[in-house]
This record gives sequence, C-alpha cells and structure tokens, in this order.
Amino acid sequence: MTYRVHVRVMPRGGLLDPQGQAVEHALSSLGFGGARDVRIGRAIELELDAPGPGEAEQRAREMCDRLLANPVTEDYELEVEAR
Amino acid sequence: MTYRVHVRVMPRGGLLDPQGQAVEHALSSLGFGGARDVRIGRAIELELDAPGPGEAEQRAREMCDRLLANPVTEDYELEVEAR
Amino acid sequence: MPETAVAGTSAHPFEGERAVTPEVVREHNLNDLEYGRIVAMLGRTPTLTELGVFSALWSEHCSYKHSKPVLRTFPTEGPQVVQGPGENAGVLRLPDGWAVAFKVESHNHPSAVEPYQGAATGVGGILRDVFTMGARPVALLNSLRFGPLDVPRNRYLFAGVVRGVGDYGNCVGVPTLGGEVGFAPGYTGNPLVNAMCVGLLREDDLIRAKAEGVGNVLLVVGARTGRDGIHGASFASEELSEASEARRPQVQVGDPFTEKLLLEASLELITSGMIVGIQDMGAAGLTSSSAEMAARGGVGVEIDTSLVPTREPGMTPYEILLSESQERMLVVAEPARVGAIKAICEKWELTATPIGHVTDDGLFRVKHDGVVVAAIPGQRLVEDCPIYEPEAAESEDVRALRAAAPPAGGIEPKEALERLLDAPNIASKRWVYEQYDSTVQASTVLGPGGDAGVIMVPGTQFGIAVTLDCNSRLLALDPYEGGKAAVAEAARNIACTGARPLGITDCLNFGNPEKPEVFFQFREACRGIAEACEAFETPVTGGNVSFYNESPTGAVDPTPTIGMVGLIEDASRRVPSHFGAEGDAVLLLGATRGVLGGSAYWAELHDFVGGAPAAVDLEAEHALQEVLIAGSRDRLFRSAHDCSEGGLMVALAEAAIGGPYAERALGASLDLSGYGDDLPIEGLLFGEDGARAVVTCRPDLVERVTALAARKGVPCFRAGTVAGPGAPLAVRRGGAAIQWDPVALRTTYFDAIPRRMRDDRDRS
Amino acid sequence: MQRVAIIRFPGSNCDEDTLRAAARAGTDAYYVWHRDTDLKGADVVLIPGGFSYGDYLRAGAIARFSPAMAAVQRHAAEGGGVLGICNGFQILCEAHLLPGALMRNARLTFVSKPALVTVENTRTLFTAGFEPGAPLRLPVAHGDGRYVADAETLARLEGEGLVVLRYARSEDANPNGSMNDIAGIANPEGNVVGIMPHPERAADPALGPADGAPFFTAIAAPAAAASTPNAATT
Ligand SMILES: Nc1ncnc2c1ncn2[C@@H]1O[C@H](COP(=O)(O)OP(=O)(O)O)[C@@H](O)[C@H]1O
Ligand SMILES: [Mg+2]
Repeated sequence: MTYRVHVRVMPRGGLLDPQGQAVEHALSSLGFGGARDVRIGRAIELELDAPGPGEAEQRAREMCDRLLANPVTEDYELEVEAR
Repeated sequence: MTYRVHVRVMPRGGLLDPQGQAVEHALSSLGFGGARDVRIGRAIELELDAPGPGEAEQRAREMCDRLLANPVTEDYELEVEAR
Repeated sequence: MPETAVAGTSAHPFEGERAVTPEVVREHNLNDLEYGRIVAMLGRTPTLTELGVFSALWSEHCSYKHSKPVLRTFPTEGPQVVQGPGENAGVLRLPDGWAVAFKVESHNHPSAVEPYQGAATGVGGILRDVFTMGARPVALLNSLRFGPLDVPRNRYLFAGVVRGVGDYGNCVGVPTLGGEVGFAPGYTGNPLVNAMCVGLLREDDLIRAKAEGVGNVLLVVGARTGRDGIHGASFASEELSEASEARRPQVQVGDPFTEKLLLEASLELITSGMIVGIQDMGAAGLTSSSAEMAARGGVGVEIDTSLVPTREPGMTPYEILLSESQERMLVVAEPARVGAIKAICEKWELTATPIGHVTDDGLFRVKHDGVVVAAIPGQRLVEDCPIYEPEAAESEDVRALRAAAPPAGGIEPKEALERLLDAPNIASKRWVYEQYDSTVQASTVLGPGGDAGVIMVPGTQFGIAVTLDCNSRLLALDPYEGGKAAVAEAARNIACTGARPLGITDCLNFGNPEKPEVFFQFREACRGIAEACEAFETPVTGGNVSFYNESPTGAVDPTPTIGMVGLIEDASRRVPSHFGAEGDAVLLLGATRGVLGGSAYWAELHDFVGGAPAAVDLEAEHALQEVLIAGSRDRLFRSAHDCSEGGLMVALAEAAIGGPYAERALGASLDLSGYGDDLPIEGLLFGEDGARAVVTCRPDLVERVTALAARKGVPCFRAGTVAGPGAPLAVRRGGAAIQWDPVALRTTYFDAIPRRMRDDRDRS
Repeated sequence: MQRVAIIRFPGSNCDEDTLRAAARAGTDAYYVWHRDTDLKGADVVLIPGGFSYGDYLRAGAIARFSPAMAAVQRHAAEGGGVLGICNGFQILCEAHLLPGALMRNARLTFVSKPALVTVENTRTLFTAGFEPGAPLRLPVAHGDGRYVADAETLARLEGEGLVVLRYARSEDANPNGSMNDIAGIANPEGNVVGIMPHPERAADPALGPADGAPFFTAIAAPAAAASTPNAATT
C-alpha cells in the first residue's frame, strides 16, 4: 500500500516564535485584528509504501525522530492517508 | 465562538522544491529509501473568533490570500477546528 | 544575407504539437518580417518546436535586435582587455598573471512577478556567467530601483528582492561589496534588479564558450530540467500588461546549494583541462546555450531532448529546449573524457548526462526519441535576426522640464540637509547590505557603506575595487550628460579608494525601444557612456540590454547601470570614505558651480525633477581621478569621498557621520568663505556638479596635497578641520554660520530606511 | 606541527578562509571531505561555516549524518579538540556534541556585521590565548544564530562557566536575540567549542584588526593551552 504522510513540525510551546509574532503583527496591521496566538512551523509531505497504516505511521515517526524534527526545540504531529 | 485554524502552505506542484529534494536525498541515505516525493512548506496555526465555522474559514482564507501564502508560488489548505 | 532556403532541412512536428498558424506566430512575439525570414531560411513552414527556438533566440533579450548598432559604438579595446564583449563575461588583465572577469545582468521582469525568486535567480545567473569563464566569483554587487516606499507594494518588492539577493549570494559564499538602491515613481510596477558578479582567474585558465571538434559530446551538468520560465526570454522582451500576466512563465526557483556545487564542479572541470567548452544555461536555456556555442565554433550540433534528465514526466522537446530551469551548465568534451567528467561531477553530487554531439553540417538539429523535430541552419539561427534602427526623437516634455525651474520658496539649509539625509535615495542603505554577507572569503578590506568595495587578492599585495552606479534622474532630464555622469560617478567612486579604473560592464535598462522618445534616451545615453569610457580609458567589456521596462504607468527612467572595476597595486594604501581623526584638514577638490538641475535637493525637497543637469567635464573628472589615485599612492589622504547626490553638503555630512560601524560621529569646523562666494547658498551646498571630492589629510600634508592638485590642474580649497566627537558639524560663510549635531544626523541617516520598513509584510 | 583537519561539506563556504587562517598560524591544515571516515591523524578538527546542504530543513540537520561526523564524534569522545564556526556550531548542536540549538534570528533577517563579543571562558583549547573578559570585534554573518536551550541547560552552562563568547551587553549588540547574549559555548571538558562569529575572517592583519587570530595560534601552540586540564589532544 502507498501512503501519503503529512507532518506538522511546530516550535515547542514556550519558545519564542518571532516569525509567528511578526505574522500576527502584520495580520493586525492588515485589519485582521482578531488573529491570536499565531505559530509558524514546517509542513512536510511525503509518500511511502508500507504493509498498513500502522507501519506507515511507525516509519514516519522514525523519520521525524531522526531528522525531520529537532527534539530540542520542536514537536511534531502526523497524519497518514492511504493512497 | 473561538476557532483554531491550521494552515498548510506548500510549494506549488511543478515548481522546484530544493528543500524537499535535499531531505528526500538525506532520508534515503539514512536508510529510509522508501520516502518519495518529499515536499516542504509552512505550517501556520492561529486562533480567531467568528460567529461560525464558515465565517472562520472565510476569514482565514482572506488572510492566506493577503499574507500567509504567496499566490505566485504556493498553494494552501485549511482546517478549522472549534475550541 | 541572401534568404535562400538551405537544402535538406526537414523536420517533423512532435506528436500532438499545435500547427503553426498566424496566431501562434504572433503569440511567439515574431513579426511578419521575422517570420518571413524564417520561412525563407527553412524553405518551409517551421514546426512549433522550431518556432519556439526562433522566438527565443530572436527575442530582444537574446538577439539585441534594437540595440546592436548602438552598442557597436562603445570603445572595447585597451592593453588591459583580455576578453571584450561577446562572451559570458568580460575579462581584464591584472598583475602577476591574474585576470578579473565581470558582468552585470538584469532580472527585472521576473522580480516584478516574484521578488524573492526573481532576484535570487538573477544572482544565480550572473554567478554562472562568471564561473563559466573559469573565474572564481569573489564579489557581488546589485543595483535596485523601486517605486516610493510609502506604497506598500513597493515595500513588499523591496524587502523581497533584498532577501532574494542576500539568500542566494550568502549561501554560495560570495561577498556582496556594494551596489545602489533608488526610489522613484517611474519604477512603480516595474522595479529594476541588476546583479553584478566579479571573478578572479589565472589568465591561462580562461576558457571560452565554444563548441569544437566534430563528434565531441554535449553534456548537461547540474539540475534536472522542469517547466520553469518557459519563454522567459520573450517574456523579458515585452511590456508588463494583463496579457503578459496571463502568459507569465512558471516561476524559476533558485537552488543556491546546487549552484555552489556547480561552481566547484565547473572550476574543477575547467582546470582539469578535460573539457573543450562550457556555457551556462541562462535565458532560453538549452536552446541558446547550444546554438550559441555551435555558432561561436562554426559547427553544428545534434541534441536528443529525450536524453535530458527532466523533473516532470511527459515534457515535450519544445519545453525541454526552452526551459529556464536554473543551475544547469552545458559542457562540450571529447568522447574519451566523458567518464572522467562524470566522476568529477559525482564527487560534487551532480550528474553529467550526454545529450548530443558536435556535427559538421552546421545545423542546429534536435531529435526526440529518434525523430527530428527541429533542423535549422545554426549560424543563421543565431545571426540572421533582423536588426532594427528605430526612429529617435526627444520628448517635448523633457525639453520643457530642462528649461523649467522649481516653485519658489526656500528651505533653510539646516533643515534641508536633515531632510536629505532622511530621504531613502540618499540615506544609508545599511538595512540592505546588512542582509548580505560582505566578509566571506576573508579578503574584504573595504565593505559596503563607502564609495566602492575593495578586496585583496589572496597571496598578493594588490586589490580590486568595484562599484555599480547610475543616477537615473540626470538621465531622465538629459540622457547624454546623464550617461557620461554615470561613468564619471563610477570612476570617482573607484578612484576615491585609491584604485585606478580599468574597465566597465553596463546594464542598459530602458522602456520600449519602438517608442521614439525611448530610443532617443537609449542612443544618447550610450553616446555619453562611450565618450566617458574613451576619456577615462575604461573600455566596455560587456553588459546587458533590458528594454520594455514599462508598466501601465509608463516607461521607467532611463537607467544604464555602470559596473566598474579598478586596480589598487598596494591594497594597504586604500582610502576609506569617512573622516578618520580629529585635527585633520578638510580639503575640497574640484570646482563648484552650484548647478541644481536634476538635483536631489529639488527632487526631494521641492518635489521637482527638472532643470538642466550639470554638463560633465570629462577632463576635470579625469584630472580628479589622477589626484585621488596619486594621493593614495603617496599615502597623503586619511579619507576621500566623492560628491554625488545631495552635493557638497551631503558628502561632508556622510564623511563626518562615519561608516556604518564607526564608534562615534565626528564634527568639523568649516569655513566656505572664498569658495563660490557668488553662488546662492543652496547651490553651493546642494548643487550637483561632478568632478568633486572631499578629502582629509594630516595638517602637515596639506601642502603636498595642494601641490599635487595644482600639478593636475584640480582646484583645491582648504575648508577647515575635522573636530572631535561631540563637536558640531559647523559651516561658516561670510558672517553666517550653520550648525548640525553629527550624532543626530547619524541617527537620521541610518534610521531612515529601517523606520519605513519596520515589520512590514503586506504584498498587495 | 599540529595537524588540523577542516571538514568540507557540500555547501561549506568558509572552508578556504578557515584553512588559510589555520595555516597562517603555523599549523599543518588540510581538508577532509564529508564522505571520508578518516581524519588522517588530526590533532584538532575545525568545522567551517557556510550552508552545508543549503541549510535545508534546519541548519546543520543533514550534515551531521555525514560519515566524517562519525569520526568527529569519536575524535571528540577521545578528548580531541573540535571547533565549530557558524554553520559548524549549528552542526555540533544538531549532532548533540553541544547542547541547545540555533534558531532563526529574532529579527528574521540574515545579519552581516562586526559584532562586539567578550571572551568569558579561556580554559578551552581555542581560547587559551585570551585574557578573561577580553573584548573582541569579530564579523558575524548568519540567519540562524539565536542560541536557545532549556532552563536547566542554560543554568548549567552559566554555572559551570561554559559560555565561551558573549555578545557585549551594550544596546543591540546582540545580533540575533540569543538567550543570555550567548555567542559561543563549550562542552564541560572544554575540547568541543562552537561559536557564531567568524574569527577566520579577522585573522589577517593585512585586512584589518586581527582579533580572531588567537583562536588559531592557540591551536598551533597547544603548550599555551596545556595549563588547562581539559585541552586534551590525541
Ligand atoms: N543594493 C546595495 N547592495 C550593497 N551595498 C549597497 C547597496 N546600495 C548601497 N550600498 C552601499 O552603500 C554605499 C552608498 O550608496 P550610494 O549613496 O549609492 O553611494 P555612491 O553615491 O557613492 O554611489 C554604496 O557604495 C554601497 O557600498
Ligand atoms: Mg560615492
């Protein structure tokens, strides 16, 4: 089976997110005052083959732990979608 | 109502994604050969108040068109989640 | 050239390819004359693939069809010239077997569409032009023009372009040593992004982009080919409009990491002596690189587009030939070398793929899966594009403007200087150049923020000075004098550091040449540039023409950017721009006539762009250069700064304010009595006559400086003395005196642009 | 002569500058390609600045997996000297040879300018030639120089005096918003050091003040550093 994996890597809560702050500020100066608590991270998409969704997620988690996310500063979430 | 908006901004299909390329290459040399078609974009999260989910999404789309995504090089997807 | 058909060129439409109809021909920006020539040349209707090839090579960008005759009037010779116009970059001789390769290119249209990628790929392209010659890039410069910063879209373009220029050059590891930024209404909707690269090579390592040796192999090295920027060349050759928006090519995305690998691999291939020729794939990608290499070598080429590594499946020969995917090179080599070449490329994690070979039939032949889809006489493909000499006529409005004067109502000189230093055109560009790595390669001795950048050539005593200049306001009012002034300012900036100007490259940014008033500007500007280059013995070694810089709001101001390179034999004698020590004497070199025509004073403070700019006295400019060079050689000067925008008073203030990282501003006590006493004060302080510089020296050296100036026939006036930190910048004239606080001026000067750019992300 | 290996990654661009500075100081400096697993008998390893793998994903994230880095890990474990400059510092953090991480500059733009820093730890192999508290003016040029670490790590770094370079406390001297104005740190043994500023760009008097030269002369004459128990060399 082929799976499409969506990974969301976000700066760990509590850590300063200057990008998020800048965007929040820019949004309000564009008249989108309501937007709060803006955080900016990385979205990673990839495709892989695996016997089942469980294994696919398993493999994707290993990729995140080894490379895709920095355990010191980032948290990640994934979604696996069958193709 | 308060809504949490998750935006995924990805490089438009067909456009070169050097970052995705480099990560795909790195993954395979780490033994994750299976990973294909790696694309890397931005994940944006924000919170806003709106009368309903429809309006929340509407507002979020305006933000993307105006600021969060680059219409020339990027596509985006949204999810709105009630709080 | 006789337009007889060449026997035996037959080609088949690629399956599914559109038929060539008059509409299709027009879509390809080919007029009836041009299309007629194509049919006559082939003796048949071209295939769509062939039409695409012609439309690219016969676009303004590749064919110079409106500019060739004018460009031929440039002086291009001199003992220092190793390679003049016609190659990817010009090359000038340096001491000890070294040579310098340099070139400037525009990337205006792509930057208007996508500022970040447009600017980034502009830098990528100019880097490849230089390392294609076998030179290692050692310096970058950039010249930028935008509409006024009070328009959000202009701020967005400015921020995006600067980020793009920086990210690319920083990643490849080439210091950005200078440039300029200008803001004027004429650039709204059509910003200018010109990038210049300077490279060093051993003269014997020079290699030319020539295909030779029947049977030799053509290889593509580097990135895979995608659908990027198809028709970029012809896109760059039309006005920006709704229609062009619709046909906007897919944005080219830069990959500076691959560029760095391509740079190292190319230089290794060249020094290994294993290749016959190499050429970067710029505008019109594979088409122009292969056709031009063949034409230079007087041979034919055969390419099989189905062998080119692509990024997407199902690309047609048309797309593969016209793709402007970045970070690709075309290499010609003997078949026996292919293995070794692949090995070098693999070491740098790149692929080298044979895609064709050199032939003896002089044809540009393209196959796809064995089927011939294009067969065109190569030489004529490159050379037979019709050449136009459009009519030229000066616009009445400009004539009137030159005669006009600003609305009356004076401004106090004190306030005038403060407002000029706060004008983005004059204010420090530190906000820009702090985003550019200016010290990588550990050879920078004078970085951004002065008159010209200077690097030392590692392992030698000498340095090279680089600058990129153009005052478009002067050209808008008088293209001939403005053209001379652009070269003169560049030469002044070089000479201020103590370096001797060696030669120039130019980027000629103009509107639609089919409009008589635009072609007049072009022709006159080039006449001025040519005369100045003659006078300074700084030949033109190459450059780039960018026409059709128009948006619905009209044409841009004529902007022929002049990139100049100079040599300073002993880099330890370089001279900075800013005051160095309390007690030094302040001397004014050159005569002031108080000409305010086209001045920043009128433009920024009276919102009036008009009057007749000062006529450029090329002899006076040359004499001033000689004084600056000799004074540096004899270690007479502590500082030297030329007078340009804002005139004498802005030059004095900039020198006192100090460089971007000076611990503190210095004051000065100056008395101008006896210097232009007959002039109105604003003309004296803010007039923009050329051939002037502000120098400082130790008091005991004043006599030697005045003697030197006298010998060269350059007026020299002792204006006063540099004062310590905390002291005011004081200017007396007769009884009256004006005082400024240098610390406050420093804040104004350095904060002007950051203040306007503070967290601003709006795109609309 | 001390053998100094300069690791070259695809995208390194301060490798030549670093080699020149080390050689000028009188060391036997040479390159090691990232695919090599042999440091060729290096006494000291220098990881130069640049954009290894384009800084794609995160600066240093991909480079840390190259074969040469495994050898560097062993070299460091045996007490051998390792100095990471700019991208080299980022790689050392990604490789967990140093704690914490280097994130996007607080002002979100690349910053290139001279920075004022003080030398706070002179017990490392690379800073043994400085007086404690010595003020230096060194070029910085980076987009991801904001040092961050969790509270305990930060406390330990400060408590054990492992901060090697700190940006001057003067107003906006900190070019990237790093925590505690940190510009460089060392491991407790003092043999692994990472710094954001570029001493190799300020090591040649012909270019200007050579504030950075002592980093390299200290390598050339480890005797000067021998006083420190930690400055081990294999
Ligand atoms: N786009 C730029 N990139 C890099 N440096 C720049 C840029 N624009 C201006 N500078 C720096 O600021 C200096 C002053 O700019 P400018 O006022 O145009 O100088 P000048 O009038 O002497 O040509 C330039 O010489 C250059 O060092
Ligand atoms: Mg100047």
